[in-house]
Amino acid sequence: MASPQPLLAHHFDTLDQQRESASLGMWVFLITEVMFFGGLFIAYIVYRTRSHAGFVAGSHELNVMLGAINTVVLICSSLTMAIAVRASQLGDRRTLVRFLVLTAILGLTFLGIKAVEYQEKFAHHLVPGPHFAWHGTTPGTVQLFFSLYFVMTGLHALHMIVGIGLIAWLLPRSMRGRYGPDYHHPIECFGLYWHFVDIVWIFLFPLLYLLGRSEHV
Amino acid sequence: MGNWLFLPPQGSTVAAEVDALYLALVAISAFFAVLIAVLVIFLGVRYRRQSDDQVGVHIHGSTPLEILWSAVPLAIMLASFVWGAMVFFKLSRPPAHAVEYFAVGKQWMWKFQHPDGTREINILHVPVGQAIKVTMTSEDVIHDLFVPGFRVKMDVLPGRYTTVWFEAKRAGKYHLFCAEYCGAEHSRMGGWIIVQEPHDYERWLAGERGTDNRLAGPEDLYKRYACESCHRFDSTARAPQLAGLFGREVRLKDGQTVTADENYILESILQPNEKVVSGYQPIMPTFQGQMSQEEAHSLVRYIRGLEAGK
Amino acid sequence: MSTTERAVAEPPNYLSADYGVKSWLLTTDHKRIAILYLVAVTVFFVIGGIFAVLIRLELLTPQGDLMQSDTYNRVFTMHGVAMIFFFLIPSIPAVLGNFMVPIMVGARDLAFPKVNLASWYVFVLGGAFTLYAMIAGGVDTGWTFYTPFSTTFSNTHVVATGLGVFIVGFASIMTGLNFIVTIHRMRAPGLTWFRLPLFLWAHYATSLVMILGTPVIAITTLLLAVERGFKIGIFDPALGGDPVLFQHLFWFYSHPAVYIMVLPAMGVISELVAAFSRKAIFGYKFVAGASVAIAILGFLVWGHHMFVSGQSVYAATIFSVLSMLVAVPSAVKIFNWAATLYKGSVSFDTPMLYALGFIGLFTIGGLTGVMLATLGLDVHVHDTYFVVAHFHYVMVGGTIMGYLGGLHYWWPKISGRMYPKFWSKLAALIIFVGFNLTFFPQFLLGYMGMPRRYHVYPEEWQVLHVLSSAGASILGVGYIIPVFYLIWSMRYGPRAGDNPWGAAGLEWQTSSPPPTHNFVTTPVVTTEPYEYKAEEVTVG
Amino acid sequence: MHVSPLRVYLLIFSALMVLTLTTVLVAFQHLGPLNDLVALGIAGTKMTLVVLYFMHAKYSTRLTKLVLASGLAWLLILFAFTLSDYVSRGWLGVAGK
Repeated sequence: MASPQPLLAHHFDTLDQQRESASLGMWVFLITEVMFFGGLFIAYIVYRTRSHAGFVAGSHELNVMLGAINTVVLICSSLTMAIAVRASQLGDRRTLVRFLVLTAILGLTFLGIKAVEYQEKFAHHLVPGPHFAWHGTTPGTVQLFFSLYFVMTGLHALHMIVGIGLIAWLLPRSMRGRYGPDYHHPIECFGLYWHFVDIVWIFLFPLLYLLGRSEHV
Repeated sequence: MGNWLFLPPQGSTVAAEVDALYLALVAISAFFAVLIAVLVIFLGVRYRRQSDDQVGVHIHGSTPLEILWSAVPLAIMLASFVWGAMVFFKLSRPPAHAVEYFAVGKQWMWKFQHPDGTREINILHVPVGQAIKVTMTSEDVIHDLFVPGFRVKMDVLPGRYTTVWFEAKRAGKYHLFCAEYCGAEHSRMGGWIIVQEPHDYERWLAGERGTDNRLAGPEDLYKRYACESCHRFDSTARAPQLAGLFGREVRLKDGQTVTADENYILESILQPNEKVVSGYQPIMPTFQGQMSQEEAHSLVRYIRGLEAGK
Repeated sequence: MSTTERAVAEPPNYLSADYGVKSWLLTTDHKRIAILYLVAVTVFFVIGGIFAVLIRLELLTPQGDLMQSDTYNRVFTMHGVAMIFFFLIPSIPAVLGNFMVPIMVGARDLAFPKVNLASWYVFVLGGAFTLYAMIAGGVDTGWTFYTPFSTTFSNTHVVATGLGVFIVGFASIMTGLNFIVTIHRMRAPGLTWFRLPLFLWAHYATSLVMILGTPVIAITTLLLAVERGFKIGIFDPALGGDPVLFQHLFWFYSHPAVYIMVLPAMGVISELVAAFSRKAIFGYKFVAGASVAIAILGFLVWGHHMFVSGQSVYAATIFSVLSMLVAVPSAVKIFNWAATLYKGSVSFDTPMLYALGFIGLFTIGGLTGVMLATLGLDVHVHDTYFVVAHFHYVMVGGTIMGYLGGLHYWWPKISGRMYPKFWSKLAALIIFVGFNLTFFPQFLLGYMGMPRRYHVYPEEWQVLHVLSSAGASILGVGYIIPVFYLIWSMRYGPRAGDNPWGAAGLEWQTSSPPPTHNFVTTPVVTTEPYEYKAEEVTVG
Repeated sequence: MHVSPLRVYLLIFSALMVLTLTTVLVAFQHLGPLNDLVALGIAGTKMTLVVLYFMHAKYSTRLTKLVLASGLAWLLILFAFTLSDYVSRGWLGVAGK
């Protein structure tokens, strides 16, 4: 099914050049994302070393079970995404569509669980700002912990939402069979992005939920 | 305008050394700048184009030359680094016998406090020939105590102590500026350091003693804020022993160990439950906002002075 | 070929290929996007320039006569923000880089043309945020936005400006990404890495810094906006936050950013010195390597902005010694440019005047930078006018001289027209004189203790301030003259041939102005860059 | 372009699951400072698996590997130099130096 649009853009000479350029461009973009989240991670590490007590107390408020489930959900979505990319490489339209949808569903599940967690924090007055209430010791640094918690997980969730939006953009094209062995780099690049967002959570989960879990408050 | 070298007055013992470093680097920089300028102008004129289609000789380069003008600048710069680092550590470490004054930066004024409690705003009288260490903190934004005449400068941070020291070498009035942008009246947040002969300073201090703008003594503060109700000096105390605390390693409840320096003691007064000592409960109330910076610092100096086993 | 045959055979060039607003606002042609950027950055240069004039007028008198303190604080902040984020960082890469990189690489366009157009719209959007903040009342935090003043104590439009800087950062990332992929994947046949013109090496190094540094300023301005918007304390000391952490995150980007500003100018100077000496650059590989070395080492030195900020003395010592290291590649470049003149065929055309001006002024800027990196000296001169003079020597004496030199060098290629020799050389001279009169006195003021961002100062310094303000008016005149004769040249300037300077380089082997796809047939590169042979030189 | 067999993906997937389970269980054991190292070590291993096999870094060009490595290297530069300040504060024994 030849798609109306030519596969090769006018300024490229070969399909390989086009795909390699797209792939290199995506990896370089992911480096900017690594440095973007890197700024947050160094803030978290620095503050954790300075205010150990507050951060341990704050992290004990988080629900490890929901965090672990979310990690599993995201790793599953990485699997389904990898299978989707493989399908696009082989031009297997049905599998590509099915596993893109599966990835989106898993992404939505993750966001659902995240919403539950946020609602819990809201109920316990743990959202930083005027309504923040903490009766234990070190209210200052506990609020700092939750500020970083919300910025880091919020930014991650935003990247998930953008990812699901991109799946919605890729889905109709996949259904029309646009992607095959010659032209599939949009799916491949989106796969790189999705795996990156999963990797960010792979680090967020231990940093926020697990560190200091064995210490009693 | 100072002498023809546009140097500010050399008011402190360190000023001459900083100026020597400055003038040495100015000389080296001037040499290289003139060298490059002369080189470029001479070569440009000497090899100016003779005819429209004239082309330059094809020269690739020369590795020895490259090594030369990498190694020589690096050597010079490392030398200036070493000399600069020596001056820097001298500027950073106050001598042991330095007398401690206290300064508070507050949006757009400087509040000074002499060792005996006398207080001044925007003006600081100091005796000549005496090493003076100023411990500083801010009540709002970042400020910076800058005395060009003494070649010293240090940021003043909210929630933390920072230190600057100098030893005035010549009596006189020296400009005081705030060197970290701090808002509307940043340009006017300054004043004078007035350096006097020791006997004039003592006479000025005595004159000031009559007025009531003296801070209550540290012992009164220790009682007024009921520190002694928990930090008693006998063994039944429900709070850590303060005598001999300064400089000691302290084991915290979460296993970390910290050295009890001035910032640790200040933090333990203002936000006590940040670093709870192991074996104790986080029951100490916070004094953030209840006591002024001057009172907090007076208590910190008092605790620092408590000998072990008092 | 006589002109008539040429007119018939020549395909329509990128300017005449299409007309109308849509052809400009929806173009994906890197050359047209370069022109769009030229207009946008010039607008912000004028804005930043107006604020500069206000600052110099205010400082004529020791008392704050012309304006209130908080007005002055907004004026110097907006001068900084407009100049740095909206002129110095984008000017050479987005205008000259966008136009020349694909041509020098021998490609038809950048790797991602749509991303390139998107970067212009993102730049304009970021500019709109910042302009809104300026019009609605300005921001008074200084271009450094230090906390806790910017988060808690300032009641000006900090969030709007912060978001403006956040957004314009992405334009920088997009341009950097485009250049890296284009230089890696779209080189013409035979164009190996060591046959690349040094302009491309410089832009490759700059793109590395754009990609690795800009995201950190993005997260920093985002945290600033979040802390200020939701009233939560991330850098608030009362809650256990640390204002010095903000400075670490800010300078992690903002020092490499000065290399984003100066490296492209160095690339331009390498081209100018080679072209106007008609000689290969001396030590090509060392100059190319120096660009990449600056980009990498530039990330290890940011702490030299914080020697007196409460940072530990040991960290300061590490940053100081590494700052000495980062100065070596710059020295290598200066010496190589000077050595290139030896046995060359040097012609003092206007671009060459800017190049020689750059070499002289950047040397002074670089050397005073080494002085500032010397620990013992920085304690006294930190946050004084010595620093102001240093970075203006590097930014105005360096980057802007490089930008004007590049603009005058490639103007015939961009517009197909030549500008008047006399007026352009006069303007270059006026700029050089006005610049030195403006900023050299500030070194002296700085060492005497004149603090940065002060508009009330002791009377004894007024003479130097008056000299500086006088210099600024000359510099202002110098900058206005090119605007006239360049615009004039677009209609009335004599037609410039394909190679008016008789220079080597792929851009001079296509027509002026070039066709939409840059080359009639994709060029094949067989020689070293800057290969000048007597018989091959074709002038006009 | 490298197409991995499904078997590889399922193998890596199960490894990631095991590592996730491990890191959660280990977090509740009293290992003192070792806890943090183990948690970050496991996270690093999981990242490496995802990057190499799911993102095909293992089969990609040397340039892609270089880009990936430089990203991690710059992250370490940001971490190392910033922490060098916080770790060495107070060593001089003078407040604020």
